[in-house]
Amino acid sequence: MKIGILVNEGPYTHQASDSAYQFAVAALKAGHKVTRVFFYHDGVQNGSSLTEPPRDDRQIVERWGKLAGQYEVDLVVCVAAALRRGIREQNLAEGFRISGLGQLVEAGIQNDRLVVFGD
Amino acid sequence: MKIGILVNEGPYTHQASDSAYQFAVAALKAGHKVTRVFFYHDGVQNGSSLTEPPRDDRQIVERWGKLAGQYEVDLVVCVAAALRRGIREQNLAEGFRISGLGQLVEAGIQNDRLVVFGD
Amino acid sequence: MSAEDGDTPGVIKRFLFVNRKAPYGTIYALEALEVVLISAAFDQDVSLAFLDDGVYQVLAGNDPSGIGMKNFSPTYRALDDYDITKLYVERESLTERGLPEDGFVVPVNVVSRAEMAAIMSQQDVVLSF
Amino acid sequence: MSAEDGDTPGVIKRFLFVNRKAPYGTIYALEALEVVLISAAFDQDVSLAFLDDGVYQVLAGNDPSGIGMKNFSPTYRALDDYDITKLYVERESLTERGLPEDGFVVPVNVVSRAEMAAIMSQQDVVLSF
Amino acid sequence: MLHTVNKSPFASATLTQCLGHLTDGAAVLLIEDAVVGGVAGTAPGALLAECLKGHKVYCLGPDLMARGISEGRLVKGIQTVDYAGFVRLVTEHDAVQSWL
Amino acid sequence: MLHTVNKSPFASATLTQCLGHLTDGAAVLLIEDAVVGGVAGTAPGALLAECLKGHKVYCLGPDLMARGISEGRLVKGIQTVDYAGFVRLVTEHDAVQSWL
Repeated sequence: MKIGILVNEGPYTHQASDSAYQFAVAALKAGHKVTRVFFYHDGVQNGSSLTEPPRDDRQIVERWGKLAGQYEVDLVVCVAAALRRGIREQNLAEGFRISGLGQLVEAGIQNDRLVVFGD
Repeated sequence: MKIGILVNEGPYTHQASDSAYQFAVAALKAGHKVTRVFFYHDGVQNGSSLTEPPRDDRQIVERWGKLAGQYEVDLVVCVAAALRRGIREQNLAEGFRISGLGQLVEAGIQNDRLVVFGD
Repeated sequence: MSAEDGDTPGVIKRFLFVNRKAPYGTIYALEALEVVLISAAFDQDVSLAFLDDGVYQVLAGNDPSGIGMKNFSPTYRALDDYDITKLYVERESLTERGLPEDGFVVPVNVVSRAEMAAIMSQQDVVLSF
Repeated sequence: MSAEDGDTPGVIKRFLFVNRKAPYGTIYALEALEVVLISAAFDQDVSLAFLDDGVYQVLAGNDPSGIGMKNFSPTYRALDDYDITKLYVERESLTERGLPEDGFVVPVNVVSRAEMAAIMSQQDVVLSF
Repeated sequence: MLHTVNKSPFASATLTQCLGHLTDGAAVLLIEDAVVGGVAGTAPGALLAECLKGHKVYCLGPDLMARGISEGRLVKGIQTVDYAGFVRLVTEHDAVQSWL
Repeated sequence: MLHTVNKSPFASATLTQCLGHLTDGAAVLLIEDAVVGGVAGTAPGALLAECLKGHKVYCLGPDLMARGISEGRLVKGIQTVDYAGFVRLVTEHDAVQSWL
């Protein structure tokens, strides 16, 4: 099956990003395609290249990027939400791209399921 | 009176930052001193120099900086919370400084009141 | 239904935008509305549900000038121009909050909780904010 | 009390850290603990309140390895080294959640809601997360 | 002690939890989304009417206006304040506890 | 429809609100902080026991473990799943509604 994911909260603050990641990994391992993860609201902070959590903690931004590279997952950060929250090309982490909300609607149309994680 | 303020949420997403700002302005107008605003949790995003909200919206980051300049309010962003969330010197807005959690405890000790705004 | 043919022009899915949070306390209401407006360009079957504290979003008379924010209520009026007309407000949510069944900023259909549940169950894509 | 002399060495205020949220679902519990540890350096009169879903923070047996997070329960044990020993857990919050009055990761005082309210009322500075 | 509550009592248990912890002289201030709980004829309104028998209850006017609620619809006895009034309440009470 | 709930029902009205909107064939999955509501002998546990008469209720095991709750304490009938089970539930139902 083709699955799209929407992440509405930033990393570390809320578990939404963790749940979405664990769900995505499990879906990929089960042989499904996770075509796109769309980051909206505070979720855009998942794409910040400047995060530096304690070394013994999970590296949320980095692991999204790795997952995307390994399985060709399209990581899209909403441009409008990102501008409000200080995410731009200059601090966008590897593996992410900035685009419009149309990419979220498209993810709803083109996937068999869209799963939302938020607060 | 000397008043300290703690802001636990980021700008735009939650009203906490707006409430804190309106409260601070009212306190200053009433002749009180707002000695320090401490930004913790997602509140550190109030100090991001890269935010660019729609032009007809309030400019939250900028107005904090202006208030600080006008009334000598110490705007402190928690370093540990900031590192987790991608705020560093390189994207820190004018008027803010990054420091440790001790500054929050100190704000509790040195002020007559500490008012917390969060989610 | 498989989405293998999802990008074929002509695929129409039922999209439901679920609004359950009060406006202004958080940005979810405003940013949800931004997605709804974009969705209009995709010729999908779009519905909006307002229940729980989401009913405050479509009340007439909101005035956030005192908290320094912009009133985004007028934007709901633009939905009609985009042929987004299925706006459902839950009666029980209004009653619990002591709100009448009129006085909305745009025309809405007031439906019972059971009807709202039925509407929800018929969707292909449910977006919650 | 005026704080004009706030930075005079020897000023001791009663600080209460109020914990009302479940751990792991949000970061508040962990980041609250980080402030508490720092506060130890300031020789203040520090208390911690655990009520509502905050009681889950001090339960023994939390294991977040399955969600990829680090267990921060052991950090509560460090509080004793810093002479932070006033940890209050509300009995009514435990009861509502079907939890016993033992099985905590550190020694705590289980108090009634009325006692918790009295403790809260005696503070100079209340930090909520 | 001044207790502030900022969450809608229709969505969150916070108001109820706060009201269970008031002691003599404590007052309650509703801000942000919590102001919707002040409306007469609702379940949280009834809780606040009960609370008013022993405590003062305030509501932040600008937040009421933002959500389209006129003062006349509030439970009788709830006093509306502006931000200057919020500051006054903070200075008049010996400490503030925010229920987040 | 698979309904997911992620907030503690002791803090939030979301679980109650979700349960009021289930139709035939709908299932409920508790994740994140919501898992604490699955414990037998509690108010939300009673709501879920009632729900189980007409619907399947699931609970995400890794989230239970994180909060120190053993499966044995759950309301009888609630099934524990891991993330692979979460994915399976998503594929088995025609759509997912997240109650945030």
